[in-house]
Amino acid sequence: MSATALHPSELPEQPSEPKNYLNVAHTIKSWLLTGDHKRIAILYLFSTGFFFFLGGLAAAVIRYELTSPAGVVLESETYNRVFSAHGIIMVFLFLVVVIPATLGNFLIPLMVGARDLAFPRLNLLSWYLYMAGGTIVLAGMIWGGIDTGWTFYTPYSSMYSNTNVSLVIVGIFLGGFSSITTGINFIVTVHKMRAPGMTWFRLPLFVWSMYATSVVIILGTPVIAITLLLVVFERTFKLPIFSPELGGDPVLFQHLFWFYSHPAVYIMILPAFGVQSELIANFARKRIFGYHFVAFSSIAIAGLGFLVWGHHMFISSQSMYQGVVFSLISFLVAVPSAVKVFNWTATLYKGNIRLQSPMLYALSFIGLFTVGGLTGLFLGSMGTDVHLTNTYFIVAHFHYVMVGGTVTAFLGGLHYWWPKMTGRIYNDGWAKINALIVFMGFNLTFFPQFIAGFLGMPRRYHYYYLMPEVQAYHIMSSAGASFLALGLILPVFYLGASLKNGAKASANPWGAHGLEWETTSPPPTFNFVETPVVTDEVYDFDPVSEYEQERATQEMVHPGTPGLLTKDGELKTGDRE
Amino acid sequence: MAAITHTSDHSHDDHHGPLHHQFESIEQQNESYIVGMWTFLVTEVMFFGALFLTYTLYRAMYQHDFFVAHEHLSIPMGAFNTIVLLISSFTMVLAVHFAQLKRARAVIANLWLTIALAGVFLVVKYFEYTSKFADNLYPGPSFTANKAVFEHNGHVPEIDLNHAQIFYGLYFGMTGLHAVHIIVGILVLAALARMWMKGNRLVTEDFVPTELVGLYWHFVDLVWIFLFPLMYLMPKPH
Amino acid sequence: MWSNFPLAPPSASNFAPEYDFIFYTLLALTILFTLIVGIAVTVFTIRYRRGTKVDRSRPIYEDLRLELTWTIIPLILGLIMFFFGARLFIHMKTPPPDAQEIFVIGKQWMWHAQHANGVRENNTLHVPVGRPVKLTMISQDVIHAFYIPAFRVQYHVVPGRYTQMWFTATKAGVYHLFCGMYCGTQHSEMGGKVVAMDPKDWANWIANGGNTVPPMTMEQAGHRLYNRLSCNNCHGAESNLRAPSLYGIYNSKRSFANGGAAIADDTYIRESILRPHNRLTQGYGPTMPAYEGQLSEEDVLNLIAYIRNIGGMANPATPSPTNMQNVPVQSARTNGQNPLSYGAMQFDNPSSDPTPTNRTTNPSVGAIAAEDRGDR
Amino acid sequence: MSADTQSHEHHIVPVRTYFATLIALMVLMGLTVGVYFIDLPGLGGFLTGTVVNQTVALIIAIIKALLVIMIFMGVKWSTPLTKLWVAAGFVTFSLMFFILVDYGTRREYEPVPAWDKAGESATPRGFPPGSQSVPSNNINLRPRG
Repeated sequence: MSATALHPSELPEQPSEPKNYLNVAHTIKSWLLTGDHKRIAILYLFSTGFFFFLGGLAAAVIRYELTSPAGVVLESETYNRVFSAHGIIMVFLFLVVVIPATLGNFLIPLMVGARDLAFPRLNLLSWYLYMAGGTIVLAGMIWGGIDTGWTFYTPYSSMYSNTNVSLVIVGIFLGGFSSITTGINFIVTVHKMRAPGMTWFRLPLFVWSMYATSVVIILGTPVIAITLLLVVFERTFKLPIFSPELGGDPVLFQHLFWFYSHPAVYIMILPAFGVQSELIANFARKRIFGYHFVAFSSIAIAGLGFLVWGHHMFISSQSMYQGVVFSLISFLVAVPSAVKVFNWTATLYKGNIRLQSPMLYALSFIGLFTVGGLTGLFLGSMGTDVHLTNTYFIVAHFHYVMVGGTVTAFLGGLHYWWPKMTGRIYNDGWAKINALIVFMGFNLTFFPQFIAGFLGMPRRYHYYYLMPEVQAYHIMSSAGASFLALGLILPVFYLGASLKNGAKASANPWGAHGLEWETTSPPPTFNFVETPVVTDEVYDFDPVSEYEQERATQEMVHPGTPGLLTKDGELKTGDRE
Repeated sequence: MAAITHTSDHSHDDHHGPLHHQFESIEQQNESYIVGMWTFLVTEVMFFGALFLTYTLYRAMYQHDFFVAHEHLSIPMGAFNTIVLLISSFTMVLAVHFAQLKRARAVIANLWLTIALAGVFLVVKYFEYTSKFADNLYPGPSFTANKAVFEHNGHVPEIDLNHAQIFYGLYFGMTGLHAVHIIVGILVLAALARMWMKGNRLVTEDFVPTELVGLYWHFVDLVWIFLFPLMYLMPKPH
Repeated sequence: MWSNFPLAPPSASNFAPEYDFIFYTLLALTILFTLIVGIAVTVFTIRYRRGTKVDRSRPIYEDLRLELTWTIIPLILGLIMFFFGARLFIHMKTPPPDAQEIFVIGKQWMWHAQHANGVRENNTLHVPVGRPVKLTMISQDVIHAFYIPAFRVQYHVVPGRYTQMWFTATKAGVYHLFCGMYCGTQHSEMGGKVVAMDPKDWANWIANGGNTVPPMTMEQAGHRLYNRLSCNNCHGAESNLRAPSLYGIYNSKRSFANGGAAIADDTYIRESILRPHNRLTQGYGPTMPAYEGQLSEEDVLNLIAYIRNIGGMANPATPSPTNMQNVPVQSARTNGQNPLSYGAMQFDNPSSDPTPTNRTTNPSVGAIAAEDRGDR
Repeated sequence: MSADTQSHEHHIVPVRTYFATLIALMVLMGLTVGVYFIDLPGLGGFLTGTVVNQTVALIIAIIKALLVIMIFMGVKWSTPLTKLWVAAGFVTFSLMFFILVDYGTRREYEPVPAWDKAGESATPRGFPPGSQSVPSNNINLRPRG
């Protein structure tokens, strides 16, 4: 049980529950027609959770199928549909959406001190677009299926696949507009809705990273939308844009696709960086080290991210000269990510670290993202990429970044803001065990894939009887996947249980810093009773005096223990900057 | 620091007043709308951008075929449409101008003028499209069967019909997408004009909603400014 | 048990040493940085966890020198690695002018290679050791990728445009060949092996039209198949209880168990191989297995060519004529055991039979299933 | 109020300015059409007459676009933020044209000259045995002719 849960509320218990965004109305209509960013975030939480479950189901089937070199239950046609479903659902309906739409939607107005996002109805429209898109994608997968993988490479997707590519693409197209509307909303909110005193450099880093994400979303998403639409045209009207038989160029598709999809990688990971910065600062009880560097590295990543798409195409027959340029810029874009990792690590130094469950997720994020990011260098270096691309190495790499990064950060963020979102405290013991399960299960699942990839096991292979020597790694991976699945299902139960049995959360159960903790848990419909005025700096913690206070409390309980002494033997407080 | 207190006394579903509950002041709201509109237009730039890029690439690859194919387009019609759109932009900007001066009748007149010009544009486009469809110049299996339509000054030029098909695919794709934007614009303009005629406070009290529609309309004009020379006025390869 | 956990692919081309050098350098850097971060995180977390009595005074919040250090050091290391990686890649993209050229066609779902003198092979590639080989590749349908892990080379095979790649094999052996780019239903079966041969063997091989010995006549091929399928176990020189002798059967009159009779022409022999129970020879039971679906038409033609002359062979009783002795019996196809194993795979003598095997509906481990879908 | 709000006093532009802009746009459009009917001379190298012609037409289009953006859309009198967004949009738009560098710098192994249909002509059978080179490309940014 966490220490904070021991003193559940700083405020005296209200005789009747105050009005908050959850209990203000209970009808289904009040949810489906809401303009409240917090309710929309909850709607998104359920819908992305649903799609994550479906994508995870597909992953389970894949892992089961790969335990034997010659497959277990599926035919190749089905297997290809399953892995495509996994990729498409996870990328377009989960990873791109999850943190911006749930945590971002919920927190950005709270963090900048606004009553709502700038355009609440647009926000609701975005959820409906997402649901419509998701439904169409699922419909396409049920009627006809799709077997192109999430990359839709032409001419396979445009001329050869006999599956229902067009319908799925229409769904993704709608989902893209959902992202765009969310992005516009965030940008305007961050620019124009900040509370008095909330300067740019008092913004929490989560807001910075969401801003960078939104910029990438609005600049990148239209390109993929129109590109996929061209694929549909090619399928429907045989318009030869990408098919070489009639003069088109299949590599053009890859250029346009990765022009969006590489920045999309940053759409997936930048929000995770934001969550991570919040968790590290608030649980180390210390201002994030190099706040400005971390903030600007988000912007740098967003900008440079548009210049490296060609590193997905080193061996695709693009010009070698262009490849060299892309490789160089790829190494440059690695630096801001490294800066972030070092800054998080340095933040821990001389902190007053509370090892509660969100912090465990944050710490495992650092480890997993470091591995994921560094293995990216193998793929950004042109020579080594030749052998590793299209193999399980790349699968392991992006799962380390996407699952080890984004999903871990999402789980950490969900645990951290859960009391704010629901007003309830969950069982921290279970959550800590779960963080451990996720970390172990994840590594067991994906680390063996690095080795399988280096051995030359190509990705998207249903049968691998041509190289049975990698079977041991596949079996390890499948075993790890079952652990990981457990770690992803458990939170549903203990978080769900907290809704019924959990202690009521105070406004600031973690003792954290930030505007979202200044209002009640859960917040009222318009977030703040009065528009807050920001007068202090961001992450304004003082680990020394905090330690001192805790020490004093302890001394009252256990008198006689020595007080706070520094190395020099003197007492130092408030000694910062 | 003096706290600017603002008790949230707006009722939740009060969408009729000009100021929405999430904003502090009408200035903040207006600025938000304008930033939002520009952000949306940036999205639109990238949306058309991918098509312009595709066009540029194939144009560079198949210069000759594109040139021959483009000769089948009618320059007078394209030029006329350009003039129509430029004038509609002018009437739109006048509408915004009079909205700033709160001269409702002038605003309404200019909005309807803009709609009428957009209608003229679409009618001309309709005739252009039907003539191309009559010649089977839409992408599809029937396209490559009719080399004769490219007859020019009495002889059929040498042309790779597959490449001409790419040209017409892009022509219909880009002008079609543009026409969709025109149609959406007409609907928005009509709604705006109606609100002005009814004296809806949402638009009459402040010119910003009119300006937002204006920004959108100018963007549509902007796309056509590039489409016209690229599609209709291709220089002869020499 | 550690043989079940191989850690690195074999290194068998001129690129492999340089590649491995860069790879392991990057690996060392990865481990180094992971350790730095990991140890720092662990130490700080333990040391500064809540309630420990340590010096927390003078915390630092910004330090430009520190920030620049960990910006510039990774940047420099990155640029060095970029240089080596780009140099290797450019090397891989610049074939030497004297390279032996081989054409490769990818199609759903097989590789087709054609050597300069017209020798063709499917899902295999024979290359000489120690001599640069340049592959000029094109796809007939979708994008594929020609991937040889042991050589550390891979390149997309694109429709409508030639791509090229080159390498020099440095070690004789049999290595994996894969399609790296997802290309449709049987993507995972679009692979085979690369055989790196001693240059002399290779010259021999290519001169003999893709065989280690001069090519066989149809009759010889049929004889080999006859032995391999163990037809001679029953159909011997003399008719026996199990089966009639096939010696001199061609064009003879046969009477059947169901009362009919016919001349044993090509059609009848074909039917008797594929569906033997249709017209059983009088006096024999339905013991022979049906070969329908097991043999290609070419196999059947070869068998017929052999059976036509089966009486006239020099030594019919011992069906192992001298000119066949150094032809190793290719058994991979019939018993389902593929000799491919990890790394040092045993040298697999190429089959004289250029036709790929038929894909069985449920491929078992080791059965190379490839299908010529030329009718696409 | 947001922290970086600048007072957004809207400049009321006289109709005169708008009308002058319209006239300028019309003149420029006439100029574009006029240039179309003149074959401008080449400047040597890859700057053939075609490229010059097209460049002139595009420059005119860009001037027209700037007029619309600056005056009709009022960017000239708007906040720095709006200006930044306009710039960002067009910068990213031009980034995308970096794709063309690929096609401009590919020199070898370009589309097979006889490629018509997937199938027969895709096989390199048409090449003389042992041929070491493949006819070079005709896809690049150099205009034909």
